[in-house]
Amino acid sequence: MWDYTDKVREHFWNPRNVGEVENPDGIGQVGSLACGDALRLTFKLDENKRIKEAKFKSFGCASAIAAASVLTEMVVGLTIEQAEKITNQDIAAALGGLPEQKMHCSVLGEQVLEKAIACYRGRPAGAKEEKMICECFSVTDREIEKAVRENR
Amino acid sequence: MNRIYLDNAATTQAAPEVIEAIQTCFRETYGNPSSLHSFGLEARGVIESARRNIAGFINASSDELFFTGSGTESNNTAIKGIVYSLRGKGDHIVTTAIEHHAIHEPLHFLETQGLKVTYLRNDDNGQVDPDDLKKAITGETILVSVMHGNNEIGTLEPIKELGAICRERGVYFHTDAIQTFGHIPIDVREMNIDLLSASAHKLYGPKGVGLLYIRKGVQMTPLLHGGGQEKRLRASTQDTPGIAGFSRAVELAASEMEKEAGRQSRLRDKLIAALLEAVPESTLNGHPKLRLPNNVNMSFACVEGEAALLNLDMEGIAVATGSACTSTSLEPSHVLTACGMTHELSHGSLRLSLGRTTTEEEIDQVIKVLPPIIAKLRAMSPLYKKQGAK
Amino acid sequence: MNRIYLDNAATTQAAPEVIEAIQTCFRETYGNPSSLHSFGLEARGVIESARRNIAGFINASSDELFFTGSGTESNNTAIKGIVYSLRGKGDHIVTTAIEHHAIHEPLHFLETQGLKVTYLRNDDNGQVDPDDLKKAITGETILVSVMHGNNEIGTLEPIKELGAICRERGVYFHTDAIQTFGHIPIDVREMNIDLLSASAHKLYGPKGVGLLYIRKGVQMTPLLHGGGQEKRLRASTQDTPGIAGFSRAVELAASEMEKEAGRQSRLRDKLIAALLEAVPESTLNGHPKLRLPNNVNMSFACVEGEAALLNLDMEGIAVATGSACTSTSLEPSHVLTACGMTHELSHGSLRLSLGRTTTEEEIDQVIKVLPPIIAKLRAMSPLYKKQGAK
Ligand SMILES: Cc1ncc(COP(=O)(O)O)c(C=O)c1O
Ligand SMILES: Cc1ncc(COP(=O)(O)O)c(C=O)c1O
Ligand code: FES
Ligand code: FES
Repeated sequence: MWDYTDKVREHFWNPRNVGEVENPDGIGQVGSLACGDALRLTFKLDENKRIKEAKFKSFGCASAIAAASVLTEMVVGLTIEQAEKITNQDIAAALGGLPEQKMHCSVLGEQVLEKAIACYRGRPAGAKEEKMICECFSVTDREIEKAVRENR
Repeated sequence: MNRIYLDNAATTQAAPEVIEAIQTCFRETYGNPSSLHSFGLEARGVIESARRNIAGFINASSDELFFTGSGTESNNTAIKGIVYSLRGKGDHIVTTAIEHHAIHEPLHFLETQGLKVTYLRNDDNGQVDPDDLKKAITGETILVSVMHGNNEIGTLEPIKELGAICRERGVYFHTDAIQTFGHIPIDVREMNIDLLSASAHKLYGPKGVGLLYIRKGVQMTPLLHGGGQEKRLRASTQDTPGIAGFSRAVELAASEMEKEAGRQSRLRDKLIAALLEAVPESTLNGHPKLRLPNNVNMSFACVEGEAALLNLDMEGIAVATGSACTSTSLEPSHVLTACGMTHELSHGSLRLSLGRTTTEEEIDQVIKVLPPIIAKLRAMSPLYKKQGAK
Repeated sequence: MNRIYLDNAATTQAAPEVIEAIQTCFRETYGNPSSLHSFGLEARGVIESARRNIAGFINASSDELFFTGSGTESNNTAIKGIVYSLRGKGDHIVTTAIEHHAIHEPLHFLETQGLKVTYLRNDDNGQVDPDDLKKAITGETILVSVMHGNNEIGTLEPIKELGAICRERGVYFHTDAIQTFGHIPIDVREMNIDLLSASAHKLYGPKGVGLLYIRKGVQMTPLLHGGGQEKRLRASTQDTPGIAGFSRAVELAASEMEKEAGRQSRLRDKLIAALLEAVPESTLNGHPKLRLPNNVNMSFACVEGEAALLNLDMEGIAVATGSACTSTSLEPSHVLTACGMTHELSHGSLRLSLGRTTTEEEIDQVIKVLPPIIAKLRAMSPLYKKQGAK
């Protein structure tokens, strides 16, 4: 099993920026094939095209919650180009490290950010994308079930 | 903060009487039980009286009882011991989909060596169908292993009936009784059991002491080879203090079991009813009636188990979960999956297992604390909002 | 009567500090170390700090240390684990003629499955010749196992040199250090050891707790399959109190070992000299110098060991004849036989093994009591009379 750093605990117990940004400029949602969890990120830019606000929702373990929480803090004030450079290693480092078995939870963070940025670049965000995002997750969900079946 | 321990299925706190017995033995009976001198004689006396006591508890005779170093070792010894000794006669074992890893893993190991294993399907409540067992047994079958009570969902299996089928077909029958031993009655003769595993730390005894009941006449290859202890079936200097503690734990169980099973079942049912009522989209896992007196296992949709567990821990309440995120393999509980549960629901499963010291006040506290935690986590969950909106 | 315990090679009495540590752990740290909640976290803390402490004691790193349920289990795990994992590479093991049953018996079991074993000859003092090892290793050899100190005659083997040979030949080297661990210094790096077994109850720790050191990079198949404990190498709920006790025992050993080895060697040599002097036709078994600090093993011609043992027991003095484990079988010690001893002499062998609490007064008492017992038994012996008449 694993033991968490104080930073992970702190973010898990007092997660920052839980919820959804209103009228987001970017939306991303991912599911983890490894453990079957889901993470959703929404963000909004200010007039200088810097991230003004970011929020998350998570159906995941303590690491996933902490990773998302710290990510929403890390991206604020960054340009899209800067935010894009954030890797899961950066996220884990910001948490003082993650147990090896939980590194993939920080990968969720990196992926969700990628998705949200792609969404921002691809088309203006809106209610439609939100629906599509969910459909997309159910695809992932099916993939998970397939993976589980194959692993039996 | 007064902490509330509701993880007695994982392990129990040794009873004060057990600690006392261990302590006394450490101080006074420290000889090696294999030694010829009086220190050895005294140690042997402690072990043999423990053996008689524990054998009597399950209606075995004392030469059918072997002490081991853990429940896992008992299971490994039973499975590998029968396979190595009967390999000439057949290469097939029947078990169920919801056994503990300490049964599945030795079987997987033996499968790499050519053993064939049939995993019986369990119904959604976790029970196996005796008819399925009848169909699964072939001329090649050398052993059937079905657990008495499941450690995750608490479901009890129809051991006596399964044992009778095996007896009739001339196949050895093993049961992993690690969750039931000391909690509900066991009679190895009446229940047609050939081999049975138990582990002391699940009944307020010490960790690191297990037992294997082997019906007289059953031949098997040892797992630990070495000295002549335990009639050559299990070499190693015996853990006299641990065995003395196990024996004391069994004495306590013998005197309290019936009363405790009643008391804990009542608290269990109260907790289940209250949570089903207070938390929307919650379900009970395992059999509604035929379950361990101390086991509550519930799923809360769209909530991740580890997050719920850690939130409860913050409130001083210790529970377990079958979530994939907490297993080192990142797979959801094979037990919940085998009972037909979706990935999503098994993710949000919590097991609360009561014990001898669990009080009604503690249960009330859980009933108060758990629902808001679930609500808080659902508010964070990207899945729940959607469902709520439906 | 104040009893004198001189069977510390069979087992030791747990030190008061060890009992205290176990007790505290039972009371306070009772969670399952695999559990995620704080009870589990605390138990994990106890185990990992024990692991670091004990690893440091033999210059290993803590991820190379695995807790088991006995010395026998450690030996079985090492031998079977290497054989099952390297069976594709070769089918030959080298060991010595005087290993403990917990090495010989797993090997005999594997021999029935096609393994080939070379048993190196030991000289009359019990030592193996490194040149013999060099000759015995073939392209098929996958493991060499030589004990560090012999449990019967106390002889120490040239582990560092043997290990170097194995390292050079690319063969894994295991040592059964169950008699030496905590008694004389061990440095697994300096001594070229790949695998090492120890057992807590031989160093004033609890029974039922062992350890296996496995050098990083050595791959092996587990013996106990099940849950993910001990990095999947040894499934079973860990015995937290036992491990805490083991750790305390190692702390005590670390601080007292040097002093105690000196003190016990002095008493040992005094006892040997006095008995050789007082009892005609008595001989020392094992190496005169390279021996365990606490081991005295002597043969008294024409005296039967058990009779001598029971006479001493009557006087409150506990000793062994051969090893405790062999006492149930009626064959003479395979160790003494391997060292070239006649049947007759090995029959009359006594092992007196000193411990931390052994006093000079106790040794004086033995020197006073033993010679008349030998004389009395010889007066009864039809063999001795003849010899005496010569
Ligand atoms: C049903 C069952 N089988 C086997 C085991 C393994 O027992 P132990 O951890 O004592 O080796 C457990 C508990 O962990 C269990 O609940
Ligand atoms: C050299 C040696 N190896 C192995 C063992 C077996 O250890 P245990 O009885 O703790 O399993 C012993 C002691 O009995 C021993 O002295
Ligand atoms: S995960 Fe891709 S949109 Fe839902
Ligand atoms: S989200 Fe499943 S392990 Fe972290």
